[in-house]
Amino acid sequence: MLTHSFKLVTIIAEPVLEPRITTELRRLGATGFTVVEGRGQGSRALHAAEIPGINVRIETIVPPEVADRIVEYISKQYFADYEVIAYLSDVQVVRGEKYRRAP
Amino acid sequence: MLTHSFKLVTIIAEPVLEPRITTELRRLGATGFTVVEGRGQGSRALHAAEIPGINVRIETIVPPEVADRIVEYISKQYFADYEVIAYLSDVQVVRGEKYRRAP
Amino acid sequence: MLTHSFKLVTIIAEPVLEPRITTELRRLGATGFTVVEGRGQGSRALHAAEIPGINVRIETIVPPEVADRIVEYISKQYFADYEVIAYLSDVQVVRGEKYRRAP
Amino acid sequence: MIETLKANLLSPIPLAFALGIVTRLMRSEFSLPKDVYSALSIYLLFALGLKGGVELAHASFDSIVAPAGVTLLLGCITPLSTYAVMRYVGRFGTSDAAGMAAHYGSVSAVTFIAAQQFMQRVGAPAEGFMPTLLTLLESPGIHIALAIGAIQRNKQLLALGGDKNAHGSVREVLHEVLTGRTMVLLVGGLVVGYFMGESGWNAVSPFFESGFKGALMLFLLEMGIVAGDRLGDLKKVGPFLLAFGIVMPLLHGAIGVILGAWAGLSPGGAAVLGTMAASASYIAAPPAVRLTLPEANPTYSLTAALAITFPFNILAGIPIYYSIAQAIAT
Amino acid sequence: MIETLKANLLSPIPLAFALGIVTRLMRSEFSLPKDVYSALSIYLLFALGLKGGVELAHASFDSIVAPAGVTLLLGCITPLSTYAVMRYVGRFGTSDAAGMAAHYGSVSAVTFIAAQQFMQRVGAPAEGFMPTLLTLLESPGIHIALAIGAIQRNKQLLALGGDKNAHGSVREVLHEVLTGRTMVLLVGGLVVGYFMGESGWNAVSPFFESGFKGALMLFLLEMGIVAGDRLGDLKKVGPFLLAFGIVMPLLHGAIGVILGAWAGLSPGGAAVLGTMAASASYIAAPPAVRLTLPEANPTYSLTAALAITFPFNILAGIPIYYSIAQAIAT
Amino acid sequence: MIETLKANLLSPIPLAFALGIVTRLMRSEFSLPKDVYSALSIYLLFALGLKGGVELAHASFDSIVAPAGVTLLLGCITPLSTYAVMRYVGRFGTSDAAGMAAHYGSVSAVTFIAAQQFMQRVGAPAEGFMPTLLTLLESPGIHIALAIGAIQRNKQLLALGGDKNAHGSVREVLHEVLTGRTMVLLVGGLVVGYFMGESGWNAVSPFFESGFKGALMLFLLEMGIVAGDRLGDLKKVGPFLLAFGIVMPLLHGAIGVILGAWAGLSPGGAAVLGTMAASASYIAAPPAVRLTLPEANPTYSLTAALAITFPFNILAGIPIYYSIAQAIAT
Ligand SMILES: Nc1ncnc2c1ncn2[C@@H]1O[C@H](COP(=O)(O)O)[C@@H](O)[C@H]1O
Ligand SMILES: Nc1ncnc2c1ncn2[C@@H]1O[C@H](COP(=O)(O)O)[C@@H](O)[C@H]1O
Ligand SMILES: Nc1ncnc2c1ncn2[C@@H]1O[C@H](COP(=O)(O)O)[C@@H](O)[C@H]1O
Ligand code: NA
Ligand code: NA
Ligand code: NA
Repeated sequence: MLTHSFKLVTIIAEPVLEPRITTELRRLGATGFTVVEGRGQGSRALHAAEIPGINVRIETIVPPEVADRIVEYISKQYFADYEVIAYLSDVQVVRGEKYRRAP
Repeated sequence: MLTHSFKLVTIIAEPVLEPRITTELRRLGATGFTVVEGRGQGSRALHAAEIPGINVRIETIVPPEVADRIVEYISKQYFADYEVIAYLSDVQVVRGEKYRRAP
Repeated sequence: MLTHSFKLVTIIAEPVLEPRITTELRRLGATGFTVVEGRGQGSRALHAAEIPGINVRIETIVPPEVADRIVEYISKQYFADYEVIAYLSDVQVVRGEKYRRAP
Repeated sequence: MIETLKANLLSPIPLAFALGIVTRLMRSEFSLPKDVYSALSIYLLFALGLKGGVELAHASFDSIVAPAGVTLLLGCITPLSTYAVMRYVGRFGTSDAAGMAAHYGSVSAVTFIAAQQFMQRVGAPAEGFMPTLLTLLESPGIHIALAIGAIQRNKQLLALGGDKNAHGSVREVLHEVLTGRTMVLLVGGLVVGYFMGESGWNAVSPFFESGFKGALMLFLLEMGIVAGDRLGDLKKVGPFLLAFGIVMPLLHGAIGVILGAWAGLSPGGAAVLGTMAASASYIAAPPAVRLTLPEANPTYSLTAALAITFPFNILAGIPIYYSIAQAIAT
Repeated sequence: MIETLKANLLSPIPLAFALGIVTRLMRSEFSLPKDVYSALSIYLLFALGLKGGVELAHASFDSIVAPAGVTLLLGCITPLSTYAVMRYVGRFGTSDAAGMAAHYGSVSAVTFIAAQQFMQRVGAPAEGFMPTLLTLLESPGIHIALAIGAIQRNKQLLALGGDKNAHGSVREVLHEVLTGRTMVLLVGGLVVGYFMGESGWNAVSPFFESGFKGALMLFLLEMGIVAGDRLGDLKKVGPFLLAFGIVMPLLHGAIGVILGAWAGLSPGGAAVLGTMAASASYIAAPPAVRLTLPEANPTYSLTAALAITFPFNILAGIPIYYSIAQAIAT
Repeated sequence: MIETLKANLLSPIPLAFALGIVTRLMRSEFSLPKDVYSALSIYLLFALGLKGGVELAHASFDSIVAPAGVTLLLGCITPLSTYAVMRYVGRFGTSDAAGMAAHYGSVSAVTFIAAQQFMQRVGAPAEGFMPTLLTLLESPGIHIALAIGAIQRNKQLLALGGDKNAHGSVREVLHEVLTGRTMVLLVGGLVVGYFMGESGWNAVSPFFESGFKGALMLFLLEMGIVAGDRLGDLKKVGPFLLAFGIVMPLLHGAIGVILGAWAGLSPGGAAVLGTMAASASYIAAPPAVRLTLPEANPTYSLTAALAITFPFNILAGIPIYYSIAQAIAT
């Protein structure tokens, strides 16, 4: 089946940031996102959740240029003060138009 | 370590579809699947779950030709009426035979 | 944005193995991990959880050589007796140093 | 009647429900965790079933036959009237009309419980076998509505040369309704209650009876939040559905009360039966419709059932049906 | 005895359990959410511990010594007899035999609670210090069984030149059993109950005592579902394990009752001790076995413990052990 | 006072809390599932609100004015004194000082409830309108602390030419505090309780009142576990914060008791008000601080609030504040 190449951006973050990040994703050009709850450990374990170690895993499929923008935004905005990681991978989707916002 | 290339198909769907989709995955040639619960937003927000926005994230590792069949099936069967997305990515696994059904 | 290539190792395992595997990940060189709860089916359905079919999905971003070590360890240690699968994929991250342990 | 309405509004259940709605209007993100919501509904349904089963053991077969008959009749009337009104007055498509019929042809267990509590409070408790009637009314409406929908769709599909098995078989979906949470707990509770009798009930009633009203209150807080979540959709559905969501329950409620009284139910019992007929399902019907009639827009049926009819019944409908029942009785 | 059996079957706990099984036989997908199941088990165990602690404060040291002694003895006998029967009668491998021994050498707290409730209902309440005995019986059987398994496996591995530390150290796993939910809540509850005494208990008993039987009923509904889930595995395990799952508890139950009576327990107390011995763990033992003896097939032990022995004890075993206790007493 | 302290330690709440801590010290992984923890806190807060609302209906406006006034005053004093001590005695940075001020300027509802229960037990119940005061004390401290933090940070950022809107607007975050779980359930419960009155309360009190103490006990078991989880951080925070976590509540507690007595509260009421002032928020404050002052290290504030001040108040603080109130009264 004909498929289109997009980027999958995965962001793992403290739960307090979820509303803020998902709102920003839309603004930066994402057409949707999926959030799953998880727990984790990384380099620090600071965060002020009732239960430490709980975090959210947000993923969004976007065109490469939007992926760049998201990663840049996340790094600038959150990497310094929060427990957040973000990574990119390549995915193929069927309905390319679904993940691309009309400019 | 010697690894084999397979496709990871990820399907995000309304919870009512879970039993139907997982049954179909088997029929289409998948040897297993993993389901995680999540929430999300996309282009529409219709679904009739008790709690709107809740969906399931189903992933299955399959040979490329099975991946194609799954994506085709999902698009034909569900894209029109349901909140469903599906995407493919490349993964390497150790035990190739585990993800390939005897024909 | 400048990104670095790393491996994402995803391990899906019976819940009893979670503490053991995450401890081992650190020892093998991972700097962190994220765990999400899920359910699934594969070739066998043995495990002795209170609720069968429940499993954990552990993911860790690591340099390729660490990924190899992890996959090798998991296969040797668990593939024979437990319901466990592991797969690798390619991801790009911003802060390369974050996922590499000082030797 | 104004008196009864006002007294109802100041009682725990409507107040908790209103608090839930207000919570959402204030854009609070608070809600009960999903599993707590499930736990409360499991508790309420099982308690209802058990109690109903214990009381069923005391009821004579004769006293139930006529009420059961009219209940089944209501299970046929309500989906048909809903379908007709949607299709020919509202000019909706077949699927949307059938989808709505499944919701209004079935019943909301929480509305039923609220009605029972109301009758107790005003000193006109309904018959002990009412939970049995509830189980009779749960599924026929869904059966009938989905059958209408399937027939109409197949007609169209065949005309277009389409594949008639593309969607969930009605059979498979009805199995899900009949073995879903509500039916397992209600019917299961009835059977268990019937067999364990008074002595069994006395052992467990401190759990299932004393806590009932408080748990119901907490549940209605959450229902208010859930309904409040859907309030934003009111704009999307247009004036017809707004009116529909109030007129339809009044109509079905009146029919239910009349048939109930005619079948020999006490005023409280007739009012509870009317409430059942007036209520719309938002638990069993939505997934069933989603799987069999996916073209039906769930925003229509869920908004009508959950954001209009449910609040209307809790806040005003129940006292109204009771007034009708009183009027008939005198 | 037939009378007692029948009366038992029509009491809330067995009825709820049966409903859970039937639910699964009807292919319903209903089950209690995982957290609700946890909540109920936490509540039941803590309530049990607290009450036991309060009553322990009244018990004389002398009255407990002999029962505690026989309880520990049972903790040694039951895993050994299970291992022997599995290995030499059933001809299972070392790991499977040791795995089963861990299950049958430990105890099922829910079965214990059901037995206590049964004795209350028939007017022969067990001694107040029984929960203390329960904590004594939880872990020795698991210790012994895992030790047998580890010794046997190491023998084999050493013969093959293998790595003896490949799997979870027995020590680490036993730490998990001793600090797991059951032990924390039971032992913790006993200590807290002991110190807070009657006045503390009076404050919290409306929560921990009044609701107990109802919560237990809901919990057994879920246990029925869990057991029902495993029924499909009955075909996989063969006739030996089917018989094993009934004969073994009868044997252990009888030994337990006899030792209990000999140690001076009342008929109700002896029957509860017998039930403990007869019951098989399906909470603490499975993960412990999974981690230390991964070659053991969990289908065998879980099916026997959960799908055969547990239902057998709830539905028939408890009244049988009580009949034995009565027979001995007279 | 030693007597009161000892009696407190042997009552259900401190015992359950201590059990939770011990559980963690034994490296057990047991804890209540997240949703059960939420369910208990929802239940406790809503019950508190409802009861408070019912009693508010009986209170004269005059009797509340002075206590409400001093409560608001405490809401201003406590964040300022905390900030000053952190900044000028402890030499912490602006953000860390402001973050801590938000925690100690707000209030811990569970500590409040524990204080209320203590006063009941010793026969000096607090005034019925105390829950109203609790809602008054929840947010002003957070407002003030975040404002200090924002002002100080903006000063620094402007000096550096930075972007002053980089972080969550204080406004947005305060909306979250005001519409968060605690406020919805407490304020909502007060309003609902006020309107439903005695008759409504009688219907639901078997659920909300009888179970209260037991549910509180279970909740404190979990709070002990949560606090125990943070014990490891005690080493990270240094001796200053260890002392701070005990001296600060003693100071605020004494001020609260004095102001309460001065405003005409009974000894029990003054002690509860003192406890409120002495307590530190660990529910509402942490996310608010995290979003607006992300540079503040949450380990400092959470360790102080949860691992030092909370246990101190539960185990020793409450009886101490009560002794002060008694001393003033005589
Ligand atoms: N661009 C996207 N990236 C990630 N997940 C998405 C995206 N679009 C949609 N989804 C997920 O797919 C579900 C259905 O999307 P839709 O059909 O667009 O409403 C949403 O609830 C999201 O969980
Ligand atoms: N082909 C597959 N794709 C995705 N997940 C799988 C697949 N096979 C197995 N799994 C997951 O791995 C777990 C263990 O598989 P198994 O060892 O085959 O029983 C299952 O419960 C699934 O969650
Ligand atoms: N190497 C990694 N692989 C996968 N997830 C990670 C990794 N490092 C950190 N994380 C996740 O990101 C969260 C924040 O990490 P950190 O900022 O390093 O504390 C952790 O709680 C983990 O869930
Ligand atoms: Na209806
Ligand atoms: Na045993
Ligand atoms: Na304070």
